[in-house]
Amino acid sequence: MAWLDSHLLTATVFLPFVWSLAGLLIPSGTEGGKTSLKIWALLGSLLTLAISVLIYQRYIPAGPEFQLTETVAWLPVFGISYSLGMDGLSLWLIMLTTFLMPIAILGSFNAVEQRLKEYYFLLLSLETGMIGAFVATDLFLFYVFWEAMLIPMYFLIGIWGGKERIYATMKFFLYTMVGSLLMLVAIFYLAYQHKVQFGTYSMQVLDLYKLTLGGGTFSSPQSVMFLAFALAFSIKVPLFPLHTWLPDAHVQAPTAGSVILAAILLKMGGYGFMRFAFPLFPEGVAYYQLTFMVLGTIAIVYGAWVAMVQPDIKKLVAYSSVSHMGYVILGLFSLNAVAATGAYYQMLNHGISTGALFLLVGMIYERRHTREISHFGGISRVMPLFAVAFLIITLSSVALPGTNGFIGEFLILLGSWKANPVLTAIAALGVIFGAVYMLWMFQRVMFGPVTHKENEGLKDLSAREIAVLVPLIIAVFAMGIFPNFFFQKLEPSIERFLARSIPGGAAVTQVVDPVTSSVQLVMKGN
Amino acid sequence: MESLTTIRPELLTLSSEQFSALMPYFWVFGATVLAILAAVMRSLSPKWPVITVVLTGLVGAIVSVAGLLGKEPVALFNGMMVSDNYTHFFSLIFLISGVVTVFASIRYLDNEAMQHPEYYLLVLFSALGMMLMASSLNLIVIFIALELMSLAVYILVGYRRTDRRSNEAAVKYFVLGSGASAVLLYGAALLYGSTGSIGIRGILDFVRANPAALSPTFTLGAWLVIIGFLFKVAAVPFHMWMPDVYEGAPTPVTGFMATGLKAAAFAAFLRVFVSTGYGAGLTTAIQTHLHDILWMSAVLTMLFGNLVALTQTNLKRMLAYSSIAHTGYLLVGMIAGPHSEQGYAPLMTYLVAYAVMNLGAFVVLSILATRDDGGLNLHDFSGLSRRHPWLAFAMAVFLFSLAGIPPTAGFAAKYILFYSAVQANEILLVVISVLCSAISVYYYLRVLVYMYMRDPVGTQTRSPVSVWSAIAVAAMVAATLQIGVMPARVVYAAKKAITSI
Amino acid sequence: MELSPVFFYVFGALAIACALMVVLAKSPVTSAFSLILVFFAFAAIYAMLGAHLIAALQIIVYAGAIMVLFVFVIMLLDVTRDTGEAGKPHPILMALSVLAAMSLLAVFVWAFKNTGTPAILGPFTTEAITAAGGNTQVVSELMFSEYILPFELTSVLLLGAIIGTVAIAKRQMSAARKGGGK
Amino acid sequence: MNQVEPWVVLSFSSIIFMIGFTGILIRKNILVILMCIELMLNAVNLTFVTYSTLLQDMAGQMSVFFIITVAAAESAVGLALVIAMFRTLRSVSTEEIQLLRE
Amino acid sequence: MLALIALLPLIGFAINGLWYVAVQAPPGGKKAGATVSGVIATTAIGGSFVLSLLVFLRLKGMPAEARVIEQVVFDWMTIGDFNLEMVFRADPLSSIFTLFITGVATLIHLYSIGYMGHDATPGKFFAYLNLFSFSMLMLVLGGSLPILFLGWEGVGLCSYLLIGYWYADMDKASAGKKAFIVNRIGDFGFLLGMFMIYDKFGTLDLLALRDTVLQSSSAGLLLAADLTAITTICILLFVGCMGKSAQIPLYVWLPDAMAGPTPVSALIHAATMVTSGIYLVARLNFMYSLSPTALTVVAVVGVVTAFFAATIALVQRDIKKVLAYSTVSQLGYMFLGCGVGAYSAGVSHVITHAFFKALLFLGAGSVIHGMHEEQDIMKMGGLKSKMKWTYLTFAAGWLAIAGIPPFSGFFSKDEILWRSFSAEHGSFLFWLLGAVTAVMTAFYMTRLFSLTFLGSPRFKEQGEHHGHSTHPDGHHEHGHGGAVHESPMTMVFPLQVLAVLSVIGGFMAIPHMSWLDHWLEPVIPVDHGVAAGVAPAMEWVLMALSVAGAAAGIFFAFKLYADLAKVEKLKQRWAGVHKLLENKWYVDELYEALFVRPIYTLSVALWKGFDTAVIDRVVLGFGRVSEWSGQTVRVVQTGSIHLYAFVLLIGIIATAGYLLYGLA
Repeated sequence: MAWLDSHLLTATVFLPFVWSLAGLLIPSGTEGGKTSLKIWALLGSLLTLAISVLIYQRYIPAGPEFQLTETVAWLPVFGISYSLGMDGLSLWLIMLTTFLMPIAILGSFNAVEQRLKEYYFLLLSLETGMIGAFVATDLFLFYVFWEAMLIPMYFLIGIWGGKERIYATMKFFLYTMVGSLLMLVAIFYLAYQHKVQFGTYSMQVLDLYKLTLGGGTFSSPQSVMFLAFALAFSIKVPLFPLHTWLPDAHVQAPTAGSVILAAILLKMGGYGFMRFAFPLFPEGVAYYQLTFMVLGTIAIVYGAWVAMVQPDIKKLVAYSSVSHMGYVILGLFSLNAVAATGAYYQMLNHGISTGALFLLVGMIYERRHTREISHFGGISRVMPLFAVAFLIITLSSVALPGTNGFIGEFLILLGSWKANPVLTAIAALGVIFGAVYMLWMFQRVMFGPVTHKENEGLKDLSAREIAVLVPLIIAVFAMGIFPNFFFQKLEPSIERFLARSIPGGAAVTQVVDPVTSSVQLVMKGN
Repeated sequence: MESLTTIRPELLTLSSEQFSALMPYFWVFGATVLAILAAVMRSLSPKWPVITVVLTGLVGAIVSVAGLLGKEPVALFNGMMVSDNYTHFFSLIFLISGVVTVFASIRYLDNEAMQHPEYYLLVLFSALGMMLMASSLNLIVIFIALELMSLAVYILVGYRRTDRRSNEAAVKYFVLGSGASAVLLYGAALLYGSTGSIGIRGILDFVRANPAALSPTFTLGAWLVIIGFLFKVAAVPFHMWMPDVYEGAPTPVTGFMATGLKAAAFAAFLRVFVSTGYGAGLTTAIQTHLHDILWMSAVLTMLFGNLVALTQTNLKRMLAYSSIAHTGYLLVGMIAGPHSEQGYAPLMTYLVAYAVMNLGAFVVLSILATRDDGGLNLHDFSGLSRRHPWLAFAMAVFLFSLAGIPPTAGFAAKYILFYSAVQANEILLVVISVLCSAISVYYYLRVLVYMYMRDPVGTQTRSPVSVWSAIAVAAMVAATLQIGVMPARVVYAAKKAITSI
Repeated sequence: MELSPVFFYVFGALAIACALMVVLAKSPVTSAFSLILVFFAFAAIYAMLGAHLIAALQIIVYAGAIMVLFVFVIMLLDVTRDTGEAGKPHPILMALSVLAAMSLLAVFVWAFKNTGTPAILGPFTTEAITAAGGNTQVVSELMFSEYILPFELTSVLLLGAIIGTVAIAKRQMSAARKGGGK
Repeated sequence: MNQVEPWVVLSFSSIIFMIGFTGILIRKNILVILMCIELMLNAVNLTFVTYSTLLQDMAGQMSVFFIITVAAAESAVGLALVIAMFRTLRSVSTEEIQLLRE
Repeated sequence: MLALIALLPLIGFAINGLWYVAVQAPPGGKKAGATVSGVIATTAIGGSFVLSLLVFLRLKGMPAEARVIEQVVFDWMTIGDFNLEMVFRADPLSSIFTLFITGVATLIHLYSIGYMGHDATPGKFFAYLNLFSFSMLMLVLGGSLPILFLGWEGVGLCSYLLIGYWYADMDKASAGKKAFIVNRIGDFGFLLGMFMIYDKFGTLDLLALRDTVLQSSSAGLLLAADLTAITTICILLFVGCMGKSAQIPLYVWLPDAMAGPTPVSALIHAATMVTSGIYLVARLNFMYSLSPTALTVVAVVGVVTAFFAATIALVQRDIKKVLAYSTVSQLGYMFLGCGVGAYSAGVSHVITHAFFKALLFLGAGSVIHGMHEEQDIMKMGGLKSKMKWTYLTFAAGWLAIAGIPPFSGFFSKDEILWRSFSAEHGSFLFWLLGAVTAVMTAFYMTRLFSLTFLGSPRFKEQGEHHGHSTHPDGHHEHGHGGAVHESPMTMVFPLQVLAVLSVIGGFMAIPHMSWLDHWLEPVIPVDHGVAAGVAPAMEWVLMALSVAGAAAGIFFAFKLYADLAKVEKLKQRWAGVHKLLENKWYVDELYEALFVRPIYTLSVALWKGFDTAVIDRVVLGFGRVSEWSGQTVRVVQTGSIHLYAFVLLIGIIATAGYLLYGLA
């Protein structure tokens, strides 16, 4: 068991890749070959899911910070090592990845008919990259996974994408790449600082947490490096005004690509903030707190507004991602437990809901080969089951209480109010506009008479599609009703995150202003 | 007055260590001689015997170099030459790139109807020249070795004799290269004049002994020598010849130049650089100024190479500009070397990675080149992944590596290089470098776009892939990935090599 | 330096004048002959500097072999009358070139002027050389002992150059060889 | 003063060197350019010899010996290339070799 | 048990929903089963009613001060100090709400069995109804604000779904969306209020909050800043109420909401959901009472809404629209009551209003059903004879809303009017506006009643009764089909029950001996304080005045609408005013112009003008600048060997010069 524990993460990370390598051997010429290729890929992702459940089970929140660790020297002279480990922050994102992967694969059974072998190979390699990034505790290793992830995505969009796929995929790749390069420089600088301060090079995140770096001014190391990290992560999130790659990438990507992109790749940004940018540069965070909160708020409202007027469903969902991820930023920069938990939860929610939305859009795209909202109307009558599923996911997206979306947004706003009521009030406008664009889109697609003849004969969901959607719908409600199930394994990690991210460290408990403290004293006296 | 002892018979004998240290050179030169014999024997059809001999020579040299690895340095010929790990490290690069070039050339020459034994001989000559450049400790020997290498390469560049572009490239290269050699030589003369020694060790001793006595001529001489090397590696502003020459040369030769020649120039450059005491005894003013110059040159090189590569549509020319850009990265390593913990090891690692990926890319280009080096425009690559899935995959690996994206050699090496530059506190330079390499991503990926994301244009036939090329490509892919995943061994080897100077 | 100023300046002036002729002459043949004169002038200066063997080699190799080759090629290609010279470069370009060369020259001259005579002197004084059998003897002895490596390398280089020259300048590859060794 | 100062000799050789370099810049006939390269090498040789005498050291002269040989080989190769070029282009002008650009 | 009250409808929802999804929705699925669905749903909510009754009785059996039953189902969210339990709590206020909600809802479910008998997807309809009941019960039983909010949004959702139930009609779908969005605007305020409460008081649990506020206020710990905060909180929460309870300026969705099936209008948009705003204010009375400003805001908004909506109701022709505006108006009353501190008066009006308004709506539904989807009262008339039960029960509702003693409406409305005048925060203006509204109420209800049931028929009856189409869209398509007929028993029975309740409901809150006040006392402190200078006798005077006003309104309406030609003439004379009222003061158009259009335009501008034109251009600009510089620089590579050598020379000069400069 001990052996298993110390290699569990490696196994999870590389299983999909190795599995997909083996899949390359399957002859894909015939129909039967194609089918077996699909099944093979699905099995691989399911197996990974199974292993990740083991991770869930092994992780003890009360235990040490990183668990299931594994460290192998990689480039010792530079302090670079292959070291994996996971905590609560990693756990749920890993689970999200492994949970969504089979769904994405199953969802693309009909969508992709060309170059199947490459397709599933890339999808599964992508999974390796993503899980790897979530469990890397060495900054360099993290960066390796972070960048390596781009390759499969680049091809997925570029080969199986829509008309403008090349523009989109180049934009996606370059945006992300450019953003992350400066982070790499900062990583190097950190390792160098570790040498200066402790005598050895190290890229271990736990070692780097211990660095003391100057902060507080624009040009102080913390501020500068925080900005370098934040640039990389903000692009990935994506934070206004660095979001313009997202609509293009989303619209052009094949369904599974959009799902993974929205559901997991964007989370890399948030995860990066939580794991690296914040704890490493608390004073940088403090210095830029307001800036980023403002940007997050703008993203919320801006994303919602722009989403509202999109003629293309996928683009609308893409902009809604901007809006939703704006909440994450707002929550993280509020620097308190409630908001941070909410932000993390919002990432999971967004993964589920937006992933599901893209799947749904993909399903209708397969039938109609269009995503223009104006080409639909009255679909609800033709495809009632589809309508039900779409409705549930829409509601999750507008954060209706009882669904997962609510928990995230509620906690974020509740927490951010403490940090900045004015911005919170503006951000809460997103609650209104979120409903506006989602429901308006829903109405135009689903309601009214069937205005296009082509839509008359659309088939309702098939059994496979139902199988794709049901887990997501269950997740929507499960997460909305039993968030504590998730919080339990998350709490210590969030606390540690905050303890490191607030300058001065210990001030994790909420700051209470003097006026209300007396009131609260009375309350506690009861 | 003491009498002069000019006759020293002991210099003409070789100890067994010295002999075995010279084995690689014997292998190569022996192969040359044998190949000449094989070529002139009319009864033999010249292709395979010559190739066999040439490959045997190269492989034999590789084997004997491998046998020498890790041994104590052996001084040869009155200290004019040394066989140390540094030599071996670079020899391996040259020899492997020689082998790969030969592999890539076989089918290529058939295609171009110029399957002559001379071609392989010239490859051997230039490989020999490269090896000597890395091992010599005397400026004159370096010069001769440089000329040996260059003369062979001049001919190789112009080898497609009936092709205008090839001719043009050869003449350009010759004129400018000779001019640069003259400059280098002038520098050697000045160094000699100001230190009284033409040997690198002698110069170093002089610098160490009289740090204050460094004269303008010394500085000027050292710099002119360095310019000679900067010309060969094509650092801005000494780069002008490179794109034209790369484009005009036969594709395998371009690959050979981009890797072997560049590595050789860096090998000698580094030796002289270290020897003339950058960081070892020059006055601070000179050091600062030298640093500034290299810094500017590195920045300009990266910018120029990458920006112009952006606008290229011919792959060969694009890779030429990208080669300039890579020189820029290497110069970053040059600048960082004296001040970072790993010294020049990252630079050498990068050279290895660069050699591997670039060779691979050029082998692929050699395979795809149609007659007269046509068919290397971007649109010729449309839909390559349909015609040649494996070739396209290999090319993708090389391009990702050139762009510095994990998990490839280019990534590992490039960022180790930048890492050490950060250690040397060259933050601004590193920032510029990474931004430049971001630019480079665009044009590398554009090739991928054509290969994978566009449909084939017109009727393009599958180019036949020879077994040899296939082996070469596969080996380079494997090496690219291997170094990308496990760079440590190369770094250690480089470290060992550089410390043996 | 035991260099007689008068001779030096005479030969120096001759060399410079002829060098300018090389560059400025309209006909390549004129250039070639001017170059030969430069070589002779150099040979004289070498001799005055005590490098007798070099002086001899200068005449034999340069003036004798290399220049003959040049003239031969000029004749072979029949470019005696300005065939390739399709016009002078733009005057401004020329001026710029000259200016650049002059500036670099200035840098050099500045460097030479500001460098003192080296403190370390070798053992090869004129007297020692004479004692050891003269310049030629010393050079030869050194050539085959201390400088055996460059010497041998030069031979390799020459071999390479021969092969290369043959490869590139052969009029036609024989048709029989075209197919290589199938 | 019946001796020439070393710097004068050195400057003299660098004048020749610069003349050679200028030749490369302004002459369009490649044969002449090759001659200019020879000029430059000669200038270097003179520098070597001058230093050799100055330093009372033979290394300079030895170098010149090798340089002369290399220069010969170089000229041979250069001329061969010019011949090859002339065969395809029927010209030895540098204006004809601007096909490869940008 | 508490949880079960809410859960029963949820179970009903699950069963019906699954049935819909599994059986009715799939292509070629069965399109029937209204009765089965209806019975399941009705049983579920009926069960809730019984349970509510039990809870009520149990509470009654407890000592007044201890009347709280609490049930923690599970921990909802726990993050450090922040702990939110899924807690249900029944106290007198919520139990009374639970009781009337489940009661009325049961009746309406029952009614729907008949009303929706021919619907294509009854499973869906009843699932929604049950889901609504569940949410509503969550709202009133929730022990903390977020749970209340869960119900709050849940009812909004169901309202959205049910208004847009006939989604094939785009207008109806739009109406649903409008309802949801306007409600969201309110929820925005609610959310902010909640955040502020948590920030100030560190808890969101209603009981803990009440204790904290009351104790700190009695201990004098609340400073001026805290009071300001409380005012802000109250106003923010009231924004939520404006949305949910359709007060100015967020009332606009309610009239449109009449697009939904009539039982829905009765249940959601009259009896229950729209009163949740009053519930919230009453629930948080301890906070509102601390803030006179907030109370004034509530009262002013309430009374203005009451008046304003009544003016619109005067001229509407759609039977449901009239009732809708009347609902808005009555809700205004309730807020007026709350706003002057008479929370229990507000609550009592909530209950009586639930009875009579549900009755009126169901009656209207019955009329519509009988008239085959005709909703224009100008095309009705003389239904008295054709629909006897509907007529009789409707009359009871009419009198109740008009405030004729001893019908239920009289007591609750009169109490509000009196308190609006006499209470500490009251004023004469409040009373005056309220009284005028009462007169108008009497007038337009009489108009409605008269035009619908009295006089002679203004419609053509055609031949035989046509069957309802089973086409899903068909519900409104078949127009005036067969003969006008009385509704089936399942529909009439609820009418009868509600009619009885409308008649006698008021007795639970007779002024000065109100059972309700007493019952609510643990939650809402009884305050019969009369402002200085108000004579107790005024109560009688004012009561008489308002009754007289109502009677006058009724009389005048009867008189006027006996002769429609006269009405026409009147319309001509007051054309401008009429048009203004008929178009609802152009408020929708105003909002469109003020908010919808500008935001839409702005969004398009941001998208095209900023996203694409600025950000993308900057981003692509980097690429373009690179490309451009590449193109510019590459020109250097002219291919001229001379230039190349020249650059080499320049390079040497520059570098060597700089290097030697270091020596000089």
